[in-house]
Amino acid sequence: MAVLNLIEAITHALDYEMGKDESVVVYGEDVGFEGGVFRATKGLQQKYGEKRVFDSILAESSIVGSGIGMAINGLRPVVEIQFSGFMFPGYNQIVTHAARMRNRSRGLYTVPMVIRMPYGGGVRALEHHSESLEVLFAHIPGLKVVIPSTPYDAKGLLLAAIRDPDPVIFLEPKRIYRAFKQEVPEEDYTIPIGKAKVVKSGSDLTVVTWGAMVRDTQKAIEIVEKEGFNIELIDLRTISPIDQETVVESVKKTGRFVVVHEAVSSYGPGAELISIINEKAFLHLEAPPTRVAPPDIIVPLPKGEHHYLPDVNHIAVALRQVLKF
Amino acid sequence: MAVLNLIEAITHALDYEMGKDESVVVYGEDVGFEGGVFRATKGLQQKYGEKRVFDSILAESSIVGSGIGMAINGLRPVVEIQFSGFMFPGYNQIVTHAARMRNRSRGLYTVPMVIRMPYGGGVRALEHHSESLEVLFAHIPGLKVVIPSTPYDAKGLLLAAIRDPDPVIFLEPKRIYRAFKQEVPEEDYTIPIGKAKVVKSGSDLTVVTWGAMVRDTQKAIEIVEKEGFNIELIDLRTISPIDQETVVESVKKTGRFVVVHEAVSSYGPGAELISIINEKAFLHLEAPPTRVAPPDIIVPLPKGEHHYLPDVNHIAVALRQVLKF
Amino acid sequence: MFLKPYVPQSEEMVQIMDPNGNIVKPEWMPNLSNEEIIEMYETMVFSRIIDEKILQYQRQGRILTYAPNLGQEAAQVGSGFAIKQTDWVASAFRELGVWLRKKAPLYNILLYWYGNEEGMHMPEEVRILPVSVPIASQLQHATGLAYASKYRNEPDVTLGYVGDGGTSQGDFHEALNFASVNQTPNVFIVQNNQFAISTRRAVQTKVKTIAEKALAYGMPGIQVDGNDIFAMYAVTKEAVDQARNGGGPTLIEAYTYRLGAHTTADDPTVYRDQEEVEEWLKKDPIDRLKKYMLKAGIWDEEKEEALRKEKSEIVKSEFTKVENSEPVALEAVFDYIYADKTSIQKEQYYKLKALQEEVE
Amino acid sequence: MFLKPYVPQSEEMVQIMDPNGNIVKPEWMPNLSNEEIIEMYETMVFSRIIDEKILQYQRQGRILTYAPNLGQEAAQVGSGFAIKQTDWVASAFRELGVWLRKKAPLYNILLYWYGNEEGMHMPEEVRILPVSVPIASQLQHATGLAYASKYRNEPDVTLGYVGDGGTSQGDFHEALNFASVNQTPNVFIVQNNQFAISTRRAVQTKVKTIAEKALAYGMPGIQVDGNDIFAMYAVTKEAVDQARNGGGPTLIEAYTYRLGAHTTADDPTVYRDQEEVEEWLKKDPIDRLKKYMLKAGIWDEEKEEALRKEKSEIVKSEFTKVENSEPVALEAVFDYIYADKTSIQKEQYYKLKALQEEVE
Ligand SMILES: Cc1ncc(C[n+]2csc(CCOP(=O)(O)OP(=O)(O)O)c2C)c(N)n1
Ligand SMILES: Cc1ncc(C[n+]2csc(CCOP(=O)(O)OP(=O)(O)O)c2C)c(N)n1
Ligand SMILES: [Mg+2]
Ligand SMILES: [Mg+2]
Repeated sequence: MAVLNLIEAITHALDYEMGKDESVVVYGEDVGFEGGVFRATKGLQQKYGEKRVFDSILAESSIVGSGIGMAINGLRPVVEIQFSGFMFPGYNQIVTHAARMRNRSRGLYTVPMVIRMPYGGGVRALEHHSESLEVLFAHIPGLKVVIPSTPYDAKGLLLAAIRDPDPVIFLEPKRIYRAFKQEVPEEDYTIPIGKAKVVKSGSDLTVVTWGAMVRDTQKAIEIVEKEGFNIELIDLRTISPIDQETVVESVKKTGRFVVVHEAVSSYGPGAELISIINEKAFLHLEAPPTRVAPPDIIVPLPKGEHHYLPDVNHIAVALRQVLKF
Repeated sequence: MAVLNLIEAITHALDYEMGKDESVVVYGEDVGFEGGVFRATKGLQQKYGEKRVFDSILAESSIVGSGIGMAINGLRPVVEIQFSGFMFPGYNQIVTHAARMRNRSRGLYTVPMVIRMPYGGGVRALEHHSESLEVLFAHIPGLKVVIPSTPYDAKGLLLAAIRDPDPVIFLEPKRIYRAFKQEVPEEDYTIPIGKAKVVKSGSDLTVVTWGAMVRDTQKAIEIVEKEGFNIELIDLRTISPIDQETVVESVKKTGRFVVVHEAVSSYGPGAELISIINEKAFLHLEAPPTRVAPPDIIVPLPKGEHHYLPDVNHIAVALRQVLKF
Repeated sequence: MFLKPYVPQSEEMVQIMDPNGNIVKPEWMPNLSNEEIIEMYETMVFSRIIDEKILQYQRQGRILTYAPNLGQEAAQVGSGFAIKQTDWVASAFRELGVWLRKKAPLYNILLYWYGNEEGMHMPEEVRILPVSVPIASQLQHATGLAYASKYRNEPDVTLGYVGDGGTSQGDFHEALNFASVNQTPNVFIVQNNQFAISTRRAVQTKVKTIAEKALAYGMPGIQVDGNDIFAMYAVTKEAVDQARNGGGPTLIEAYTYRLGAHTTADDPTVYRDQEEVEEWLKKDPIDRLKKYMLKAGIWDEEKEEALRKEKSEIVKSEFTKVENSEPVALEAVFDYIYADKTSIQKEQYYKLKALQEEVE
Repeated sequence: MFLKPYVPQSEEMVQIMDPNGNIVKPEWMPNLSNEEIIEMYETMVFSRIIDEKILQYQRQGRILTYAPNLGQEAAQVGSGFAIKQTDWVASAFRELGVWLRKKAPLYNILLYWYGNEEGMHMPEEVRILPVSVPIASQLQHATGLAYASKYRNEPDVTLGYVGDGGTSQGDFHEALNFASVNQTPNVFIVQNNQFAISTRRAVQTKVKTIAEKALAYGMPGIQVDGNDIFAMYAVTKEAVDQARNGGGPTLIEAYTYRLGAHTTADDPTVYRDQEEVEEWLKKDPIDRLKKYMLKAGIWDEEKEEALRKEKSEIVKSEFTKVENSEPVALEAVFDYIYADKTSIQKEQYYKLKALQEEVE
């Protein structure tokens, strides 16, 4: 049992699976010799050689597109997009090919590939380093979208993603890459894709979130619970396909719902959850399902970024509002 | 006053504005000599010359990216993406630049540009010719997204889009390009971007839709109204920014809500409307807000496409369900 | 022979057989048996007949959009014969001759264009990726396929096809660059048929030959008379052998002409004169090989008639099968989005099923 | 002079002044007054001092990520001096010398890197597009800017800058192709500083020179000693003049070296040896011009000291202003998404405002 932070858990999972499965190859910009700008692939080229771990050309469409070809021809590519904001040149390959090859060939060719991307804000970065783009993947049939929130989950979900028969977009909340450590078993274990986790059960309100927002939301819940409430927290873990059962069950119990996310509000991921709850738990609702999300603006550069991300206080205010409705 | 179908109204609007404003240039694949695969730009090169109307290279990133440069340097480019399913290579330019230049330069540089795209299904086409991708634009702050449903609106909205100071994604429902004709004034008129249209007022249920689905929904409403109901139909016309006032007002009156669209259901455009209604009209709701939308599948090739698009009967069934809830 | 030293800028197009079926470069004539030449010819004729038949069905409203290959048969069949059955192909949508060469069942091909994805579920040994509509995107897959072959030390080569219009896309650039940097066993074939829908080749790029573009990647680039099946075969064979032996990728420009419409939705008379088409009809790749075979005494009109009759019958009977194929079931459009349907998809499926049954 | 006849494959890099400040090709020496040469030098030194100061502030935690230009000053300032104030520039994020040449206020530049978009609101006459982070994407804008100039028969030329890594992106390919096909008044400058973060130039492409890539677009391509400011100036000037006179675009490879880290978030010792850096330090572009100027008797250590002092003071005082600048108001992050705030944005704004006020 090692005590690892989130990024170390990812390195460990990659290492583990490469050791086990020769068909796993890892590449992306600066991923080889240097081990990636966040060091997620540190040491892997030295251990597994340049054929299995390499620096790609600086071209995201090539990174994704070549990965599709490799996956069809028997490999299990795990590619890195340096920041999710740089996935756009590769988006054509992701949407029109990775997501569709199985359907287009009626199961003859499949794309068991993982596309890793650090995502999200709060690290005071340059432009395009802070986007939360989960909807752009979750709206596309054929893609799975996974977001871990702890080192333990990161390993289990990444192993599940690599072994998944379909393409998985693996979004890593870089704000918490090194935020805390956790015991991560050295052994093989997976966390099923498509299953949410009830972090904490409660009876008065259901809160759903994922990624780095899990911790902020936990803190907000702690504050609000001191005021006499009992709140259920669900870490969605998989953005698509949604574990609607877990969420709907919870709302049927609590009657109240808040979703917290880092993506902009309009046409954002929270809207889908609210719609599911309307469809499945309408008669149980005692207050309007509510989203806590950034406004419809472009993630500002560092000096303005605090206006963007909801903070603990902001979340707490929203929880109270819904609880007292 | 001319009697035109939707595609003719678009040609007419382009012609009108080119005649009026020398800074308008029109280009895209096959847009010049041939006048576009749908003939939206027919005759324009002959009339305005190759400098103002031309065949682009076969490269959507170049089409959008060069348009951004032109718009910054004083032109008003109206570019065509041959089918919306081929916008993906240009998506990087749309999201990271067209949508952001104003903010990035704090108003110094702006991108008054229109990106026209035929979109939607029901024309029994090859793959990638039938997508409905409005969410991929509507979720991006900085973009406006407009969809006309009639020839009259097409002209008024396109003129408004060309004159808009910000980039407008202009999605044309190609299924109804030639479906019907309408009187379209030769004169100058615009339809404001951001305003929905109450097609028909009613008291029992609010139905919101747009594009080609307006006609199908109208038919479904006619059927259901014969059963003794009175239904309000709103043509959203602008997907972003949403005219929330008109929609919320209506739901406050009717207490019931259905949204009909061609995009796949999960994380689709309907979810945003449902969330707004929850936030703004929760206490007025008498039935769960409901969406009528294709399932989470890839638009099938022609022989399977009827499984995808909701038809009149499908819409009618949903309306009845909500009315009788 | 062709590839070293290559001077793509020299504008010397490789031609072995002239439009009259005469061998003008005997020293380059590939070593092909009469049987092989006849097989090539038969494949080209088969392709032509399929095109003609489908166009006929299309006029009858029995099939929807189709992209004919008329005039490009030698570019496709010639290059297709240079690879093995085990080699991979990543193509766009106008490579029928390659599909035939790779033993793709005609039934599948027709079923696809009929509008049913099931057609692209080819037998595994065909090894051609499904039709790829987003222009040039398939070349990226070609590089990955080849990388995987090289990774496992397998001898397979991957051919990537693209059109002249496709060379303008960023994906063309990135794929050739990847292949060159990683020395993957790839051969890229540009079918320069002079048009991207209505847009002429000269609008796409200012270079004199598309083959020159290879210079930007430090790989051999070579322009070939795409209507000369011997030249197409010989050059592709050398490039494929080189790739198979670790020599890296090659770019081949097949200089040809699209005799028909872009697709059945297109009317080429809007943007080109019949005279131009007539000029190219004189260079027809099938006529050309036929002239050669007649002169060589390995073909006659009787055989020709028999061949055409046989192939026509096959197309007819396969198309009848396609027309009688099962309609696309609701299950089919749900079953291949993921390996397993999601919980939401299951609900959507049952709801639609109930709706459909209600109507029936 | 340089561009015709161009043979980018010849591997002859254009050099006018050697690392010792000697003019090795007097016949190519551009016609520059002493004042102009001194101005070029001052601009390079200013750039260097800005970099050094910001790196110092960064270590003190007073500024966040920054991309220094160390070693690339001649490539930037030399090319920048070849254009007029009215010409356009579309650059990435490592072109400080060009910004300075185009009279971008230092305050704005520092404010931007301090983390405030307001910095990119330059005076209108600067005519440089804001910092563009998505690699190579800005070259597409360069083509559109130039198209618009040509459209209105205005004489302006647009310079597009990109790195060696950026040449791998599809956008590089498409932009050069657009410019060539449309003969827009563009000059593309690749600052080949040998690295894309940790990735070496050889990983990006197999060609010997990046200049060769021009062959794929039928435009002149030329490799220049990017640490020789006279060569950079002379070649860019010829290309700019040609573009201005309707002669179409040119690709220039500035062969140089990134002496510092990729950005302040990067540690180059992980992927390269100090020896390599030492070798390049000997070719430092600023030292080189200084040697020339000392020999020419137009410069001395006194002037040098005065210059450095003056520029340091400017950076210090401008940075103080930046540190004392107004915090980013909530309004500011809403006000420039659209010309007018949407109704939803207005609600979001008031809600956030109330929240923030509550906390205060
Ligand atoms: C990314 C993308 N953009 C546009 C289209 C629409 N389109 C289909 S075929 C075609 C022209 C292709 O020309 P070329 O590459 O020369 O191939 P050819 O049709 O001549 O075989 C275009 C523009 C597409 N399929 N994909
Ligand atoms: C599309 C995109 N992908 C990845 C990145 C991350 N990134 C920032 S700089 C850089 C390397 C750029 O190298 P080069 O073009 O040589 O420019 P240099 O940094 O050397 O000036 C990378 C990969 C990015 N900014 N944009
Ligand atoms: Mg073509
Ligand atoms: Mg570089």
